[in-house]
Amino acid sequence: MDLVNDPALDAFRAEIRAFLRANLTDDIRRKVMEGGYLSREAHTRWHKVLQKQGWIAPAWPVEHGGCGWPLAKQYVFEQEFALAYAPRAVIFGVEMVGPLLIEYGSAAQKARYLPGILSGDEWWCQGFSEPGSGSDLASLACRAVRDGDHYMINGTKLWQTAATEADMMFGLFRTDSSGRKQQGITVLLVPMKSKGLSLRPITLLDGGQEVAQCFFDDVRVPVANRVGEENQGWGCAKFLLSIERLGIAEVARSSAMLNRLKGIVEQPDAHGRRLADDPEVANEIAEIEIDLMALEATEYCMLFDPAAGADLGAEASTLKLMGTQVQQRISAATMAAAGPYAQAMASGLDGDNASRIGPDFAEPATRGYFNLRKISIYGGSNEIQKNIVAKAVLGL
Amino acid sequence: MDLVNDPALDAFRAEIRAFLRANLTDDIRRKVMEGGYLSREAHTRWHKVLQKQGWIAPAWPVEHGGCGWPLAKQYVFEQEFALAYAPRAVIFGVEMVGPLLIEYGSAAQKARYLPGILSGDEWWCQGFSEPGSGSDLASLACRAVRDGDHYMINGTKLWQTAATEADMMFGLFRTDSSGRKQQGITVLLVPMKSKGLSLRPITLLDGGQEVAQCFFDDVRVPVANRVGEENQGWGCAKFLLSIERLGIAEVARSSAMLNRLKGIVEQPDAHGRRLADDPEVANEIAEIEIDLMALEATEYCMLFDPAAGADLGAEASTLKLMGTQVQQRISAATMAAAGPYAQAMASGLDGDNASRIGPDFAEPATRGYFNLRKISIYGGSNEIQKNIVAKAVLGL
Amino acid sequence: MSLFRTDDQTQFAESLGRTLAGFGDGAQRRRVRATPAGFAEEHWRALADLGVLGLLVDEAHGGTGGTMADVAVVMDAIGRHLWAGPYLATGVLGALVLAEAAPALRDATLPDLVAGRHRLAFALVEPQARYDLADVTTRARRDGAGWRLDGAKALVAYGEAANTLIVPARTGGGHTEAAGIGVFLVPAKAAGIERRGYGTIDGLRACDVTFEGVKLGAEAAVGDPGGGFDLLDRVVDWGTAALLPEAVGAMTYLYETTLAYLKTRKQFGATLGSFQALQHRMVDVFTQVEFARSMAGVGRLALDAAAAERRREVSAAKLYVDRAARHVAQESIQLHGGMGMTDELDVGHYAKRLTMIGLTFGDRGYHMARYRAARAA
Amino acid sequence: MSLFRTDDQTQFAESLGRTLAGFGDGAQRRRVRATPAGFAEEHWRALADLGVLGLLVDEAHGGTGGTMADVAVVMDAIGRHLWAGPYLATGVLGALVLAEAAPALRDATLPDLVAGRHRLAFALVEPQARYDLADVTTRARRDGAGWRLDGAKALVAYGEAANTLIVPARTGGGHTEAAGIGVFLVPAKAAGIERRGYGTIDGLRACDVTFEGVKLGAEAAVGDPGGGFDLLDRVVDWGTAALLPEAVGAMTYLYETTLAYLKTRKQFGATLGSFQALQHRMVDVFTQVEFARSMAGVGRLALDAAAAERRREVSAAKLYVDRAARHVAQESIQLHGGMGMTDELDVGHYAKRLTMIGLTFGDRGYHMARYRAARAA
Repeated sequence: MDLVNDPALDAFRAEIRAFLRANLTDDIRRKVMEGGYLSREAHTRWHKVLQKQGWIAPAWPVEHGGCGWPLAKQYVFEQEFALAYAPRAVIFGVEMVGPLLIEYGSAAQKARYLPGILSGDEWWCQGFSEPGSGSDLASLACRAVRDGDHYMINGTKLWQTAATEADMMFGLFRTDSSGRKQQGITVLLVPMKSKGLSLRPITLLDGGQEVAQCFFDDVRVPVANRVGEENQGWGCAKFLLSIERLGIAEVARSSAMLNRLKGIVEQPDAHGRRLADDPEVANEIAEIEIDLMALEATEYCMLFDPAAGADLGAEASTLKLMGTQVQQRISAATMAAAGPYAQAMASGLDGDNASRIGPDFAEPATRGYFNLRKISIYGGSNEIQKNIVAKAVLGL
Repeated sequence: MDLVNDPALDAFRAEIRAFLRANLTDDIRRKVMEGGYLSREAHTRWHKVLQKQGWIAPAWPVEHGGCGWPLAKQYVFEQEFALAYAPRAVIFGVEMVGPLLIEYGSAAQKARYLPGILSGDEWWCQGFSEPGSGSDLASLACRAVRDGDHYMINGTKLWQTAATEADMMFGLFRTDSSGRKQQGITVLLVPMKSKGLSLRPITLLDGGQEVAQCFFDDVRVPVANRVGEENQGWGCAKFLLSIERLGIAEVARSSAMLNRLKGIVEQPDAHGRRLADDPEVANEIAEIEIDLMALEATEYCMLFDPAAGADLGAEASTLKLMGTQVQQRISAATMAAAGPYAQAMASGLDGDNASRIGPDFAEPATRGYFNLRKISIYGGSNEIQKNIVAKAVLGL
Repeated sequence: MSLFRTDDQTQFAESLGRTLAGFGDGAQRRRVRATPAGFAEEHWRALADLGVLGLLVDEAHGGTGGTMADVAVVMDAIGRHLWAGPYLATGVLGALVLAEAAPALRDATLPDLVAGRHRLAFALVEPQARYDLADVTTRARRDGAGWRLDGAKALVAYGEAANTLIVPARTGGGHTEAAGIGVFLVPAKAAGIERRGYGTIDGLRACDVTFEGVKLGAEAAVGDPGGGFDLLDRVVDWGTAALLPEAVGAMTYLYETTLAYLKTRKQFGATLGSFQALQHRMVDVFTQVEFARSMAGVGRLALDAAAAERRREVSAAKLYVDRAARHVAQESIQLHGGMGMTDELDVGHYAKRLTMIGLTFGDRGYHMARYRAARAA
Repeated sequence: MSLFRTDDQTQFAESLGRTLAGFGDGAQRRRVRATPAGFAEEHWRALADLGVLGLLVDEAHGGTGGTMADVAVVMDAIGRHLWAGPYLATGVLGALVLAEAAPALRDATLPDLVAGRHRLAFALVEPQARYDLADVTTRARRDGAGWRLDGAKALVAYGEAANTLIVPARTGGGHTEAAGIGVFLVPAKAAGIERRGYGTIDGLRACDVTFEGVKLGAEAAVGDPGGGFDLLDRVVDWGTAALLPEAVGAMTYLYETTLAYLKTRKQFGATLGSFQALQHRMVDVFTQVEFARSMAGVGRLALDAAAAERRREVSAAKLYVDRAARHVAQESIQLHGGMGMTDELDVGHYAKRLTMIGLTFGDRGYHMARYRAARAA
């Protein structure tokens, strides 16, 4: 299936492939393939390679240091990276803070923050969810009170990915409680080293600590760190959520994970038997493959239909719904391929092969299965996505 | 799997089997097996055979002409009848009107109506649903106004099974609209020949006309035909609905249909190939079989757990949910077994073999598939059953 | 070809929609389908006038030299309006086969086909064969310069209304071998042919056909009379790819109709559409329809690919669309409640058609095996 | 045996529940499981004092001569409280195998087992074997009157804490043949045995074991040393049937905990439990748990049946319970939202255990094949 039927892009695709072949190191490639946690060191190393190539921010306009590529080129770029198990650029800076500041930021904010994102020297985390505000994001209560030329923040944020590594947070804070809950929300950029800001790393099911809770105790942030107007932050949030939906189908990543699974089941065992010859295993993989074809085609239609508008509508929520299903299904099939060895968990989270029990893929497969339960919960749970479609698309 | 592990019942089981072998004629057996419509003539013929044997009303007390059997005996009886493709007694009289009158009827009503049910000479239909009151039964609006020693009925009832064949209807009518909708409902017994009562048979998806709409235009019914007190009919309705849930899992009927399917897929074709050797077909049948085992065991537990009360609680709704799934799944697999021939529809609804295209089972299988869509809608849709469980069992 | 409609195709779809809507409401269209022919001659002519029959015919033979993307517009409209008639076997399969037929036959027939004066039917199914294209026992034997045909075919859609039958027949080889199969164009009124017609559950008209010593000229064989399996396989893939937009059209109707019902039908003092459990199920229906729509496009694009890729992707698309169709059909009935069970509502009729598309040109088991085989190839 | 608990069993379950609850809250129990032994000696003794170890041991050897229905009460309680320890291999499989062992060994060991002084582990899995019971490459060779054992086993639960290992080994036949397999009772500290321990994702303790020239007495072989496959098959069925109530217990915990969460957690100004879509999904969870409970009973009852029926019904029960367990585990995490993903909540730990039960003693593919084979037998 070759949907991007544009000879002009073939050369570009070849260029990316050559670049990845030459530059992507095995340690990073393998970590991504196994769904493991990439260290900040490895992330930064990769970032510098991309930066040298000028490929940090495919979607940003050229005048802000991005590639300024049209959508089709971004699509191919993302596809090739995923298929090669290349890491994304550090996600929140390039994909969220950059577009946010380019759209809503002051000239000073752009000048101050965009270079650090492009260089990879400044890491960002998101500050949206709170203990009482998960699905119902607009009910957030973490309070920022204006005090002269500062805001004083008190409260807590929950589920901040990479918070322990981040230098800055872009967060939504409650600046007014008198009106509708969507009103009275403000975007602030908070240095993670701020006095009064403390973190509690949260261990997840797979044993990793990719998220944390952030506590704000009289944290002072200059008014200059406000993005947009006071109490107008909900618009920014919606803008960011709509960005977050782009690529949320994770088609190419899923293709790569499925390729890996096919490699695993095609390995003959000691008796020459292959799991791939089990009709149920073969059918399951075929079904996933077909679901993925449908996902890819639908994503393609939504992105490139000339009859549709420039922005992805709420229909894109269906991409997340189906995308998470596919990813979780691949992870379940990969774990199942490990058979009894799925249970063994000898190595630490960053352990190397030497300490693994059973086939190499088994342990990451099991961790991956449990880790990926998150994707139907985070970023707007699948239930919330259905509510969105029901309301915005179906008019219910 | 032999759950009824009681030697005392073995003799009883043998007796039923012998009786069915001796008395169940092939035409009736085949009709039931294929899910076809039994004519009133055939129904009555079978009823008389059962009546002679004294087996019309297994659950009724002996003093009212029933068998007065304990639950375990009724269970075995129902099981053997289903496995042999024997028809049920005409359903509404024996299973609903009888218990209703025994519980709520006056002595005169019992004397007048029970004999006709036992003899099979008087057929009943149910008058519950209305065009505007399906899932929300208590909102029914068909009005009965007291006028001296009569009620005058105006309005309409919908989805009355066997209404065109019935002599009497037991219905719920609105006698008061001032209070809560559950109040102000009254049970009346309405002769179908009443002046002002007319019928519109409704053709269903499979081409049959098993249901009808009933129009009431100044239909006069004597007050003596009221069961229980005026405005107290909702209690009767709930009593009847709880009866209707017993046996609603249709375990034995499903077992019989599954046996039939297994027979079909094990038939070799012209080249000696058997569908049963297709791993997907074999897996599908195995899965249905296993689901059915679970259904049977769960029904058995709910019926016979000595720690539970005498009445089936709202948990029984789960039997309907899973039971309808199993039946619909068997019907889908049977239709699929017909392959391209599932499409052919040469004969009429009561057509005989001679006019069928393709294998004998194909046409009834397709009709059955579409007809059985009803079982997750009628008698309280599966959505309503889930609401019931959520509220009554889960406390949500 | 692309996944997207051109502006011309969008306009074409609109005029088609108007024409099909003009054939009457659901009940009126059902009455037409229940006639012995199964369709109305004047409707056929109206469609021919719109140019639907010449889409796959080159301009030299009076057609417009279009693509399957144009056919998809027609099939989608047919699905939406639940129209039934001999379009698929005439305008799609017939055009395809005739283009490869003996030149004299081709040149004589195609212009009539385009004009609506010549209909074809596809006599594919044999009683014992299920979906196996290589299971052909109908025999074509050399008979002088021509052929002699003996055998039986079943479930030939609109076979009674056809002027020509497309008939795969065995000229050699064992009876489930791919080698030794030829594709023949058989005049429907030739001596020795008997047709026995009947209706189908989804409102089509079909017939069983027997051939007894039917004499055919040499030109009846399309291409290599012993190596026609690839042609047959390709024709069926085109037919399959054409059924998918029909399914998507029918699903779109069901989605829209069911959504409208949820918005108006009240129970418990509120519209059904206000109940969250039903909202989420309706979102699933919407999602299935949209994904099936893309996947029908994938199946269509695959027709231009090499055989293994074509087989793999057409089968993938059929599997996906069939599953979605089954789901949407079942949910549409269920969400309509009792009304969904009635013959008078259109819902059930669309559901039946969708269910039967799932059993036409291969069911799940068939296409899953074919998909896996093509992937391994 | 019946599907229903006796009053005695209900009381037994209550005192078990109190004892297990006394082992601490989720975090405390996890700390115990993370120790090198994977369980606490004093908890083991507390359970032994309750009589759980002697349920399947006859009275002559100090047991109570109970049935698998009694064991099911224990396993259900273990599942509910997510307790982990060497109970299954000791109190169930060990008791079963020892009852058929050489009389002297049996008589010497069983009383210690009942008293909690002797633990067993089941060294079933071989690295290459997946779930195939006949795929045994560990070799037992005649060595004088006794045996010499060489080979390797993997994923031996609580093998480090065991006094005796139950070891299937090949005495003859090709290496996936059922014939030529013996079941051996091997002193865990015998010379030539090495054990390498590790934790499991579901909080158990396991080890890999290698045997190098391990010398065993004649009494080590249980029954016919070349015809032990049936014993092995039966032992695994007992083990499987015992896992099912553990799964049901864990599912019951998840159901209750998730339901309580839905009743308290608020979003959009209402409890989650007031949203109909979540209500309906919770009804599905409830249904799955109740049906799995019945099906676990079916698996248990089948242990007394003839081999083909036992195999068929134990595999059916495993298939059913595993599917339900997977569903309940996934839904419990999903309905808890972000909290369900955390290590600090018990939910995820129950989910992991349920998921791993699904991969113990055979997964879906294995049991589906076994079910179909047993049905055909």
